Amino acid sequence: MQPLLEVQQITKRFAGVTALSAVDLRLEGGKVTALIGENGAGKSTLLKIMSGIYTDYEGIIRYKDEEVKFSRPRDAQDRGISIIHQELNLIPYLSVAQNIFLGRELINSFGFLDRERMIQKTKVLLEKLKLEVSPTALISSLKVGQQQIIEIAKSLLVESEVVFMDEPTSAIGESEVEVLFEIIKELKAEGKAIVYISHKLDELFALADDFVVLRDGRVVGQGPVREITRGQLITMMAGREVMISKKSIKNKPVEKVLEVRNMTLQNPGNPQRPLLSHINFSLGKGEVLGIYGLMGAGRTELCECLFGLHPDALSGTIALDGRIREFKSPIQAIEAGMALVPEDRKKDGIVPGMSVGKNLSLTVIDKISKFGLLNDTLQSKLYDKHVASLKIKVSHEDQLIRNLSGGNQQKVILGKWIERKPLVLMLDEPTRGIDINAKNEIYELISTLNKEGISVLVISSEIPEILAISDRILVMSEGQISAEFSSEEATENNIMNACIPEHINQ
Amino acid sequence: NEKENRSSDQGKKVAVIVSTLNNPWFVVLAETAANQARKLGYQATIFDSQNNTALETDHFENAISSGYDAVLFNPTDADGSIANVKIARDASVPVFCMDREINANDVAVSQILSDSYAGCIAIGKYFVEKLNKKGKYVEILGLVGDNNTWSRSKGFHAVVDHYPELKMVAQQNADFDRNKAMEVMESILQVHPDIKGVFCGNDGMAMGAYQALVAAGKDQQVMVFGFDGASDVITSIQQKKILATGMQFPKLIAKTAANYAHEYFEGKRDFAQKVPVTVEMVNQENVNDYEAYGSN
Amino acid sequence: MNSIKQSINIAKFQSLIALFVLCLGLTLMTDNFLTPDNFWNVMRQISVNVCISVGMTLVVLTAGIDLSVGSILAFSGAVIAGLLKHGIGIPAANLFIGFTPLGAVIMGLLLGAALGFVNGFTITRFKVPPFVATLAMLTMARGFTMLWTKGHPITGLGEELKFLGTGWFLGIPMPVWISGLVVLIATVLTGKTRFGRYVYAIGGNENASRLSGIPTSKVKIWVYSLAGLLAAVGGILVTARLDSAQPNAGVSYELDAIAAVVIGGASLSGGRGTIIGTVLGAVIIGVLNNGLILLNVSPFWQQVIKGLVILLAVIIDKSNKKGE
Amino acid sequence: MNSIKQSINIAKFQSLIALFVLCLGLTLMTDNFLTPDNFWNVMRQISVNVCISVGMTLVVLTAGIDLSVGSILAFSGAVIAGLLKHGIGIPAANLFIGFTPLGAVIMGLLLGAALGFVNGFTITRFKVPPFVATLAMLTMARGFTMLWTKGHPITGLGEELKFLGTGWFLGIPMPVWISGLVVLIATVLTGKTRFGRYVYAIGGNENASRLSGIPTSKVKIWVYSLAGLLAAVGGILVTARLDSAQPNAGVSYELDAIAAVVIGGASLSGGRGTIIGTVLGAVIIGVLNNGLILLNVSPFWQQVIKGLVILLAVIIDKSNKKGE
Ligand SMILES: Nc1ncnc2c1ncn2[C@@H]1O[C@H](COP(=O)(O)OP(=O)(O)OP(=O)(O)O)[C@@H](O)[C@H]1O
Ligand SMILES: Nc1ncnc2c1ncn2[C@@H]1O[C@H](COP(=O)(O)OP(=O)(O)OP(=O)(O)O)[C@@H](O)[C@H]1O
Ligand SMILES: [Mg+2]
Ligand SMILES: [Mg+2]
Repeated sequence: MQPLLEVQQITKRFAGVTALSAVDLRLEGGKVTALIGENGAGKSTLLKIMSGIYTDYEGIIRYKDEEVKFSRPRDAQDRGISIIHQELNLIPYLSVAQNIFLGRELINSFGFLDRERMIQKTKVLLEKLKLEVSPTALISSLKVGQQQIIEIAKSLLVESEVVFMDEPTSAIGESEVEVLFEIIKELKAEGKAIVYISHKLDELFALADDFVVLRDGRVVGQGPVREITRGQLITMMAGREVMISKKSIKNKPVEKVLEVRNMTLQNPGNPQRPLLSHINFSLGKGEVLGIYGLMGAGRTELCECLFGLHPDALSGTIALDGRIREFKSPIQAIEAGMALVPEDRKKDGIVPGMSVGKNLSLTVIDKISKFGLLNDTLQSKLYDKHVASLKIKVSHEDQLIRNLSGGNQQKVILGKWIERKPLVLMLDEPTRGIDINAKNEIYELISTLNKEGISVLVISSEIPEILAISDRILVMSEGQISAEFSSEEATENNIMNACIPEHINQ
Repeated sequence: NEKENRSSDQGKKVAVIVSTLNNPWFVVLAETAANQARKLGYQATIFDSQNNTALETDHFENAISSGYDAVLFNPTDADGSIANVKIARDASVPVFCMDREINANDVAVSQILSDSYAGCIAIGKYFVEKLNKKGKYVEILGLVGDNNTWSRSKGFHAVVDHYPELKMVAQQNADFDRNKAMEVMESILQVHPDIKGVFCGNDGMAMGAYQALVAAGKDQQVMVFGFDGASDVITSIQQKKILATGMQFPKLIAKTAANYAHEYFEGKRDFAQKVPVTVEMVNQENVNDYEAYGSN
Repeated sequence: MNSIKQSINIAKFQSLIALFVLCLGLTLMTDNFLTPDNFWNVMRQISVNVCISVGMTLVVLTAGIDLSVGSILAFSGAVIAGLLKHGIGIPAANLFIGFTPLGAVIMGLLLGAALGFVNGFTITRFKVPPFVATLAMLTMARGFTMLWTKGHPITGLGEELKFLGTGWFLGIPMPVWISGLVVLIATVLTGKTRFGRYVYAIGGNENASRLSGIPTSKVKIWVYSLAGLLAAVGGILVTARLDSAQPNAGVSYELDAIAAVVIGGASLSGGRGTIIGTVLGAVIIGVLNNGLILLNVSPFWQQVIKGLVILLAVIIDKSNKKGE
Repeated sequence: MNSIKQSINIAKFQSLIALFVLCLGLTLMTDNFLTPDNFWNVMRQISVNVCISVGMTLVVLTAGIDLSVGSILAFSGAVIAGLLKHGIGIPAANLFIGFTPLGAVIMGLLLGAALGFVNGFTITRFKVPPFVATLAMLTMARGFTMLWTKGHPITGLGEELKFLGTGWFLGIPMPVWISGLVVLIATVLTGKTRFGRYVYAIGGNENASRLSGIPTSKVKIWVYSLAGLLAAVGGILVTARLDSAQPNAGVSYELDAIAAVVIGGASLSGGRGTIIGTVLGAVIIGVLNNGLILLNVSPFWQQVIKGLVILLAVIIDKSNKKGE
């Protein structure tokens, strides 16, 4: 069959790295192609080239039998190539409808914006995506997951023949994922070519027709999905065999490190519906407590409260190591032994313009100081230690962290907390957008920390992940804890059941 | 008319609109005018135009609409300010110009002027005499967009330019600022260590230039001339540091203006269009006859 | 959309309350504040700042800043006056071009837009931060003004031009008509057109805007050109009111304009703010200037009070927005 | 660390080339540029800007800006002069406090730091954008200066203070010692201490910094206080050099300082820049000012040229950084 879009011998270099070398790819109409590979394999780069964002590359792009060279994103869009970016690209102070129609606003006969029609169309789109937000709500008032659905809506607005989806599901819950899959199937039926990037391999098997595996910027394998197994894919991606480690059952801890009683967080915008209400739980020494829930269940707020980020709207008690604590700021929480790896890496995790070495030492400046002055040797030592133990892929200490792939950035963030030896380490979606190899390394790391006696609170939206790493699982729904399971009791089914709000079941 | 009635039964209000308060000379002018008006039994308010003719317009409009009965006015610009005085004239509010002229007749009731141009001619003559008609010299200008800067410069050059052996080796601006004048002078001295005189557009700059000369050990060699009659410079002339300045009499001007306003309220109308207040040159011989900003 | 309207309402609300309190106080404390005369006074006085601030609002909405408006105002005004008075003569070619008032005004507007264009071009093409690019323009345009005028005002520009500054039409002063028209057009432009939407989007997230296919550089160049054009409109008003172009006109006007924008509730980090808010900001500043004089406050205290008011206005605005 | 070194090198490199070209040109075009006398001249003249710019660098590194430095300079200078000359007298209590030069200088420094503290407090506590908070301070501190001096310079401050401005020590002028010391301390502070690291981190990503346990508000308050303190140091130098505190000292010095910071390669969006780069920026500006006077360039053209140089410096800097 004739390919709709074809690239030949694409090579792309960034200062210092070759992100892609001589990549070939053929996309056919009516097929979903899964693009997989480890973090930094070059997946996003490839899509950005095909959609006109990077214009300085070597190689040829052929679209509908015609050689094309896009000079800006708009060119590709106009030709029918749309992309959902890995990062959210929304304007915070514009509304949902304004964002969805951004760059392709509807105009009435006077040349003015046609507000009514845009809102109407937005409503239809949102219904299709089963997202219950008002078209006039500001994007900044939406949660990350909801925003990601808006991104999807944005790309569905235009009639396009090729749709690229760069990890569209990294921030959304299972039910939303199902809606998305329905939509992808529709698009496929309409004869469109779809490229789908995800680190969740299960999704790929459920969805994709073909696969292409990238490793270090090269295509290392491709073919129909039905002819390959999960294990083979993983081996291809990593260049070696990787096993998902299963959580071994261990003894119940006796000592309680963290105890939360009756924690309630008021919603400043809506006092009737608190963001968290009457949260009670405890965390044992050396325990991994998983928290699962649908998007917007309040898991992020829970961590933030424990980290001193909402001191004004919070009630209830937090006892750390047997002492009742009130954290007025992250500093107090950190000094008491808390640590948080935040959900939004780019916004809250890294200082992008700083080197890896400096990012690593940000929480432990005193440890690299001598006589009150920072000491280069100590910092290098710290860097060497973490790069080795966390297997961070980085070329040198002074490399800026923003040039690292997501997984490696995440390891740096982990490293800066591990060095402080916290009592409780909170991980909010620690493996979002991270490849399976790096994921495993992070799982291993969690269990090592565990053995060292650090207690871990981990939020995840992936049930297999929760099952794989947790000793105990809490399920949250609408700001409350709706269930608790030990790792033996927990199954995908009972977890899913617990996280659906009751009034929906009725 | 209505205005007369309203103002006769209560104390009259006098507006003092002054080009800038960023220079002590004008502060003296404004405060003396306001104080004299108060002494005569009127309310007085100072308005600072911040060297901005458009802001001056605002002040005129505000003063008129809030019922001021006379304006003691120190214009920002000889031409630009005409329109502003006309606003007052059209509202039958008398305006008395102080120090600076406006280039229009019969718009202001009277202009009590200190003639910078003539004053600088006098300084120019003295300059020529003291430098013995030859040698290199430097001129330091005030703000280049200010018309006082130019009337002073022109007056000076009207004399000095007739002597071909007097050579102006540098002409730079220092914005009427003492610090800037010092820095400019420091740099000029690098190129022209052999100058014999400096003419500065005001006394603040003269002090700055003098300080640069002291630092370079050239204060004996180079003669400094200023303009204004500010207290620092009068003292410096007494101490034989600075050679001469043009004494304008801000206090005299201000008081005259206030007195005229008083007479106007009393009914007098036949004021002289222009009342020149001579700029007197203060030098080391006659300095003991003067005090800062002239006598009272 | 509603949300934009809402935020307009909130911004309006904020500034309106502040304005109301201010006006009430002044009415009680003085005899002359609430008179038709004084009303038109204030309106006429703010008209220059309104024009400049509207341009500044556009710039600020894109997360930029324009420090050069005061200098552009002066240069445009000087060029209009110069052309009107002296025309352009090229003695070598024995050529002389005279200008009608309309012709001179158009040239001045074009000049303003062109200088703004240079700002926008430097900013987008060479990625120079707006603060720096317009700071350089502030210095350069002032230098050009001095060169053009040789430091002397250009005076006596004829009745036609003067009418624009001092005339009345249907009981409303001309400067108020002009600034009102500017406000009207800008309100429609920002609220009702694609261009306006793009301006907000770029200020909200420039990268995302580019990825959505918005020609960000083009829009920004337009925005700076408009700011330059509006500075030139300010230049016309100032020159026409005085019947004279002053070489040092407009010094530090950029600060008043930024103050108006900020008091009007716009965010200097872009994406948030409205024309109507800015106008209210300018009115507050104007009423304050007027009121301090009516109250006979010493010029030195005036500065202290103005600083405080700017600060308070922004603090109140911030604290009310927290609850959103 | 290395990366700091590297970025110093790059910034240095950039500005050094520019500086070198400038100096070479001036050496060729004038006889007097390359003399020890003129060297100390330039160094002494830039010392005030160096002090202010160092403070500005800290502020800019945190992604802030400080427009109030010129006014703080004037106010501190005036207070030092006033205390020295007149002391504080409270007639009602029949109390009089005299000040030694040291005492007066300390009070001036404290005042500068306190005004800076107010800036920092407004910015962190009320979330007022730095531009607005310091704009308000610019106006207010100028007003206070006028109130304190009543608009008149305070002159004749004695030999001790004068020595700070005009004296020499070991063959180097005192202002150069003082600004050199400021530079040295600031270089160590930014490059070698926890505080400095925090400053860079906050400018690079304030959210991430707070979540890493950095006391962001405290650091920022310190930064603005230091900027105020350094403005007061500038105030001492200006006052001491003139033996007189001028009420209008320091007007628009903030623009020179920002220009130095930006020419020195710092980014106004925070997180990038070095003290040493800023010093080079200040030297470039100083050499340019000096050179234009040595060449007796007309004051009108000087402004145009300065604007162009700022622009070119930043454009070259930008285009070289692209490759990074
Ligand atoms: N702007 C950039 N500058 C320098 N290097 C870059 C840049 N963008 C990407 N890279 C590098 O190019 C390589 C490919 O990155 P890319 O983002 O395409 O990976 P990816 O496969 O999408 O990874 P992930 O799964 O983490 O999204 C990586 O080594 C990355 O560090
Ligand atoms: N600033 C806010 N204003 C109003 N409602 C909010 C705000 N922030 C969060 N919410 C609401 O609070 C609830 C909890 O959100 P939260 O982000 O904690 O969920 P989560 O379980 O962490 O979700 P995710 O898996 O997406 O991280 C949601 O209903 C959300 O819509
Ligand atoms: Mg990617
Ligand atoms: Mg969350």
